[in-house]
Amino acid sequence: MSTAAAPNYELIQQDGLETNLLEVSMGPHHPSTHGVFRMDVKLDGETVVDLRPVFGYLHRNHEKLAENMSYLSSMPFTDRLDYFNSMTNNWAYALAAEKLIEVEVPERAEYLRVIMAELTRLVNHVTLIGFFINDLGALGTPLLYAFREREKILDLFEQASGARMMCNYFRFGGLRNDVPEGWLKRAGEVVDRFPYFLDEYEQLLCENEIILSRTQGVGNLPRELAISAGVTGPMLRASGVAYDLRKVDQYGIYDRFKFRVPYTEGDTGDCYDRFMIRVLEMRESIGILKQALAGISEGEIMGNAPRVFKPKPAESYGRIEGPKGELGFYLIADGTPKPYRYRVRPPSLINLTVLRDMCLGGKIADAVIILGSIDIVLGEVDR
Amino acid sequence: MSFELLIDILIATVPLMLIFATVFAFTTWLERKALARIQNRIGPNKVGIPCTRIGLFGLGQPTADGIKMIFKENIVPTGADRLFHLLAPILALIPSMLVLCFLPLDFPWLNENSVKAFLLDGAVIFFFAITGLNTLAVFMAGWASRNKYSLLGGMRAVAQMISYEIPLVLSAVIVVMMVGSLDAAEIAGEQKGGNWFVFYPWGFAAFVIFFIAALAETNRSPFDLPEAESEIIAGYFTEYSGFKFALFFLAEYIAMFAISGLAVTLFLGGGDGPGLAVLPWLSVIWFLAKIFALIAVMIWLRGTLPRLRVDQLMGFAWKFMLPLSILNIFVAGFAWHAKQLDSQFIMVITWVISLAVLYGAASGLNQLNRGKVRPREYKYAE
Amino acid sequence: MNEEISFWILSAIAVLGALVAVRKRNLIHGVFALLVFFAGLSGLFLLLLAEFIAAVQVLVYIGAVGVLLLFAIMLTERVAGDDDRRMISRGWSWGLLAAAAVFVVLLLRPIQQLPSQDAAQPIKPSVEALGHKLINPYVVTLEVLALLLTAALIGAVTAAQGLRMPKEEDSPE
Amino acid sequence: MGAFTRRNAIVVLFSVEIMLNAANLNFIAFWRYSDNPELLHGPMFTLFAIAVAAAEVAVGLALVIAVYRHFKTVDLESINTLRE
Repeated sequence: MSTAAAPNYELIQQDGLETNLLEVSMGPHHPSTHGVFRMDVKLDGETVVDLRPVFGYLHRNHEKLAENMSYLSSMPFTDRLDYFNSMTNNWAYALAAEKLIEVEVPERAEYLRVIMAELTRLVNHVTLIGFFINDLGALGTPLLYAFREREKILDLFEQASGARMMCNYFRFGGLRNDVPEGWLKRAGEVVDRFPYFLDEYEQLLCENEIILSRTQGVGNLPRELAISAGVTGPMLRASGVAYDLRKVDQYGIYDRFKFRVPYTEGDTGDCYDRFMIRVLEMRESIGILKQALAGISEGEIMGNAPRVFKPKPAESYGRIEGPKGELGFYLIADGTPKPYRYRVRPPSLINLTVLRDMCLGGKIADAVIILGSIDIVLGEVDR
Repeated sequence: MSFELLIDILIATVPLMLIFATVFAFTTWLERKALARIQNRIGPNKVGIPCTRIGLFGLGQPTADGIKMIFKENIVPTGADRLFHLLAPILALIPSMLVLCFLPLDFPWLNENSVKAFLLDGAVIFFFAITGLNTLAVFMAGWASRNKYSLLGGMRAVAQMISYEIPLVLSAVIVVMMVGSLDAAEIAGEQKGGNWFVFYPWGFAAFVIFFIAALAETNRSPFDLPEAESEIIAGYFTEYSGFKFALFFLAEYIAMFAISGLAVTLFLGGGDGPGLAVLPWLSVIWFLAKIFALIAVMIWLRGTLPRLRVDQLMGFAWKFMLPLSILNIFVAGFAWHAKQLDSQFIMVITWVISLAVLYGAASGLNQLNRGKVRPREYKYAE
Repeated sequence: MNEEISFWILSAIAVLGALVAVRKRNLIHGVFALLVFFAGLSGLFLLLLAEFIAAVQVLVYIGAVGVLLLFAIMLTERVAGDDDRRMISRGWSWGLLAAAAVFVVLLLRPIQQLPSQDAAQPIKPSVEALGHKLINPYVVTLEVLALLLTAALIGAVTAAQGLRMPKEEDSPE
Repeated sequence: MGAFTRRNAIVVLFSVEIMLNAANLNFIAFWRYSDNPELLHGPMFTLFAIAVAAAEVAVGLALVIAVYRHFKTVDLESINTLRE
């Protein structure tokens, strides 16, 4: 695999007691592999000496399908990539397509896009933290608390787009429809309420002795390895690189908002960092949401996009800072209404590549929480 | 065997079994309800009286579960050891049931002359001896299932139970030392009138150690590693279904009762409580109420705490609990000698010294074991 | 009468357990049979009113020795047990002979003067008396025993670990 | 009998345990039917025997494991060398 400073664990004959290795196939029907993912683990007692991720159980031929239908038809299919974050998936695809044609996105649509994307980030991080603590063995209590908050945001999505999870809300050049009356006020209420929930969460979880000792020093991802493996998103920031596409690309109207990018100082990059970075990011997202909800004005929500989307031969790559990392869509247009090539850069898959390096030498319980802290969604890994 | 003796034995044991089986069903309901409350849910609320719409707060749920369990298909994996696969749940249930007999429950229907379930001189040591058999049942289940998760769970369980048995026994030794008897009834009798051992510094420390070790012995959260569902599916009973699974479930809850009962006997005064002078049979009620209080704490912990890792679990047992309980024995011995002097002033001094020593040792050991684990600061990039 | 029935049942359990333990090819089954033997014996102790010994028997043999044996088997054999074709060693006839000889020599005298069952004196079993004995006349033995156990513990750990060669390349990181 | 006839070291250990237990049973039985059981000689001796047996099992199993690591077998007849 990578040549960087991967923690290399060779089977050491510890104190002479040599035992047979136990090969366990964790998954695809394992309670905590977050879908149909499989880890072929070799165990020395409880210690992981080898790990092979196996995926593809959820392969749905997404990319090839998209190459055989018109550009807009695959918009609903992007919802199913990372089914927690359909809004950001939509946005990344819309960005890529909008680069193929000349189109102006109206300001109100841009604001709504930011609001939707940041709400999605909240949904994703909240769910992830719930599942993560669940993997630590907390019997669903944090998960259900997280779901309580998530429901409120999903209600907002439903009111805006008609669907809770598969929103299909974005269009090339704008949005499908405007939000209903009073939606912004309700969104404001949800956003105002959210910090209290985060306070509760931080108070209960972030200084819990067991969580600290279970997550600190577990699944270290050194900065060099993270960069060379192409890890992005909160995971990269937890490894000590302050890299955020919202700052780097400033796509949409992110240049108008004031927000900070939390990152870990130093080179630890363990599960606790990945967990905490997400908690801190949620606070920043709330700041963005407040600014966006204050700054939004009335206006059009659909730009001057052509009725028939038939771009000239060109290629484009649209990427956004998804909740899980850099989500990119690469399109090659050949003058027909269908893309010649359609490719997704899924953050889950790229982040998953370092799983083995992080797990080796740890315990089997660590492997589970490391997988949880990577934050994968199998719909996106397998496509 | 004389007929009356047989009747006596039946009178002594059958209600015990029936009470605890009923109470077990109620506890599963209680646990589900309590966990649901903790988790913002409602919990079971549909099953009540059949053929009506009366829900009774889901009190019929345990019965329905039981019926489902009995009629479920019994699946034995290919390659499993059929005999041991069958024997393991039975072996798990027998010791848990058996140790209930050692609890000093004064049932009102048992008068002085009739047989108590078991009146052994060494009830406490028998209790520990027989609880230890659980380990074997767990190992048997893990090994016989021919499943790697089961084997891992079984091995975890054996290591954990053996490690935590030591602080468990050592903290019970303190009470035995203070009373000078292994007889459960005598230990409970010593604490009559609110003189519970948990109100002494050494008793409190021993009670806390005992309770934590009891959690580990009964595989309750946060020590539920042998059945950690997010890591090894369900541990040693991964391959169990239907009635055998129900037996394991029953055994686990009965073990919870038994060990809580012992904790009540040793530290919480047994059946002691207000109103005993008027109504002597209240002691059974008090005893059960105290058991339920301890079980409620167990449920509460299960709803709140995440799980430890294997090495941390072992480290906690050997590096924290064991030294502390040994130190506690010394403290208790010191207190015992001070008590012989029969002086108010010395008693106060003893209290202060014991509290200081125990608190200092606990926090010192905590600092030692904690390592570099603490909350961190994060930076922000503009 | 009761006692006699119990005695025969428990003896049967113990003897069967011992036989199965020695004969069984599958070692794990063997260990559990051995534990059945220990349990039967513990019942016999109870019958003889030596209840503390019965408790210790369960605690030490079933609780500790059994688990220790299981662990040793898990560490040495494959889970299925030994595939040893020829499970009886060559010296079995000598073994039988020796066992018979020891049996005869040791038991010939006592059997002749075995007391009748009525000779059993009514005693009240008491752990307290045992404890006093343990501290008063037998305290030196107790201390020596503690020393022995400590030594055995250290010895066992050392033997199981083997000699640790300090190798440079072995140290992780 | 197993001590003499079986080749598996662990089974031999079983057999030794069985013999020790038989002796314990005799101690208790003879104590029970002796003339003055209050002296508690039988239980005391049994208690010490059990403790010593526990130590013996621990050491024995440690040796079995050590031997197994060295020879890769617990067959006693193939372990017929004191040094290599």
